[in-house]
Amino acid sequence: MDTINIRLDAFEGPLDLLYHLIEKNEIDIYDIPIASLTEQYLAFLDAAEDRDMDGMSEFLLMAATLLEIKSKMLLPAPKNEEEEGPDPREELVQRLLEYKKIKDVTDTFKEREEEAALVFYKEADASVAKLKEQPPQELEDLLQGITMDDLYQAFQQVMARKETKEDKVRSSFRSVQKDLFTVGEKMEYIRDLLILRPYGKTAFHTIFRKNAGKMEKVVTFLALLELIKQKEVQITQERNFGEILISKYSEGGTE
Amino acid sequence: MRLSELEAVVESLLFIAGDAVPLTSIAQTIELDKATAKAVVLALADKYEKEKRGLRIVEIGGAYQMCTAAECFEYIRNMYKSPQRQGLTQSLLETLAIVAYKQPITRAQIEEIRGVSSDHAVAKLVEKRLICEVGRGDTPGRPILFGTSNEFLRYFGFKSIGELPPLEEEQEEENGDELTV
Amino acid sequence: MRLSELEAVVESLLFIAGDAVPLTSIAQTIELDKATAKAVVLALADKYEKEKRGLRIVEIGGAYQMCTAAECFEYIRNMYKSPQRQGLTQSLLETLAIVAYKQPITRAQIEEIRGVSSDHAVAKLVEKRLICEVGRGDTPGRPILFGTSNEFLRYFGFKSIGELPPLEEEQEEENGDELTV
Repeated sequence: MDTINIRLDAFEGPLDLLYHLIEKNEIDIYDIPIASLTEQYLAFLDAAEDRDMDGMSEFLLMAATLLEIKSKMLLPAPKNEEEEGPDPREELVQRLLEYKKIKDVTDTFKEREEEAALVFYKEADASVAKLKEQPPQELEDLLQGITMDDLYQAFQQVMARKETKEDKVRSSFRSVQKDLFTVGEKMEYIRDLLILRPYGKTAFHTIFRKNAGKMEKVVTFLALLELIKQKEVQITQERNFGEILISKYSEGGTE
Repeated sequence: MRLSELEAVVESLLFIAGDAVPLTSIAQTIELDKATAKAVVLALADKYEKEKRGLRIVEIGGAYQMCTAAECFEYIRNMYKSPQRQGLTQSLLETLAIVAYKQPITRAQIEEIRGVSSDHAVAKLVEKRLICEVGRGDTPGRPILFGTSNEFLRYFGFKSIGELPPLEEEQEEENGDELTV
Repeated sequence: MRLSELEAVVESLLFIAGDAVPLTSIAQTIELDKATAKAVVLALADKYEKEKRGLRIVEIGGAYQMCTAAECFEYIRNMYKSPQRQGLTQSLLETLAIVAYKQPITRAQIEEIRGVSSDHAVAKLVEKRLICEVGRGDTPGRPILFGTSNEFLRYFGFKSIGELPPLEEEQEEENGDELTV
């Protein structure tokens, strides 16, 4: 028997080893010659040199199982042939088949693994993390251009409602026409834009949203002026009528 | 390799880099001279612009970087910004108005005027430091009295609370629904 | 927006994300229903393939991610001199396959099928984030149940668990009354 030069750790476990023996000897898995298989299995264990007890125990457990099956097979067959008891090999065969199915499919996994390794995925852009950072909401954003007069109107309305016991739901509040865009909000928009643009530079026209109305454009422009005033951004123009670039302010970066 | 294949390779290189890639690296990788490599990069960049794609290639100091098109910025921002920045809700505005005009005032009194529970609104306004605790009432349980904060004054630009617009007691209340600005 | 504009937006979103983007996020961002959003993503993915571009879009468990085309592999590797990815060992592959087909599954059940202790393999796969805890069993001791992750799908290029290759002889064995499942 040429099992001697095969090391035990070449196998994933006793099932793997058994399966190897079955394949090698071209055994019909549904009719295993248990005596000879057990013999081969034990011979293999004997020959295996690398007996570290940890890994061995599972192989020894299987040896015991095989011997048990073998002894059951030796018992005299029941008198009535038709009432044949379960084949003592049945459970082992099922386990081997189950194991084979898994072992077979690992080849496909291996192929797919190699194929999928040909593809590269990019790390998330650093700007994404920055965008996700949510600065604390500033008071200005919260109040969004609400004036003292709005507050006054709100108060009047509440009091009126209280007196007339008006249904709260029906007295929908319409007095404050909310400004959809605030300078503060637009400043943040521009800051975010600079985060996203490579080298933190962006062309002037990009700060305006595509479908921005006149009011929004004005507010956006005011926000840009405010950022310039606060020395957060600076603008550059390389030549007359050239593109105006907006970038983060840097000391002595430009005129 | 044909031009389209070269473009594909350059595209993948710029994509995976996530940063600017020097022209020399590109040229080396596709085993061509720098001038040809540059032509490939520019052809790809040109295609992006012409086809109005979501990506662009920009050059900075002899290196090339793939980035998103400026037209898409708004959507990218929408995806990553949680839409929590809303203005003052009506309930906050009402509560703030009541505190401003009736201060010092307890939570129970606010609720009585509004006719609805105002715990949340009060807590939110305190959190935003627009109103604050200004003392304790004399009634049983010594309830907290709320008033507007200095923050509030600063925002609305009043020197002191005395400068709030006066309440006109004789307000026609019949058409209370039409108090539009 | 026209389809080409939507495609551009999706392209920029997938580019910037650097991770699989759930279809729901895409749909929300471009303000369209999921079916339409999916059609846009697939149209873009299709375009990449047809035009033999350097990029691809892959589906990973209901999410989409941009990656490089396999044809460009050698060039990228040359540029980054990245070492060949170490494949999984046979014991990891076996354990992973068992989890993939039998999930949710406990460590004990894995060991029963493999016939060997699998502590190490399970720990290693969890560390590689290829499998993860998906719940607890009802049996005494409430053992951890393992399942495969999205990283597993990406690692093998499966769109979803439904794409796993069928186990052989599955039909054939229906006569065997009970398989150890």
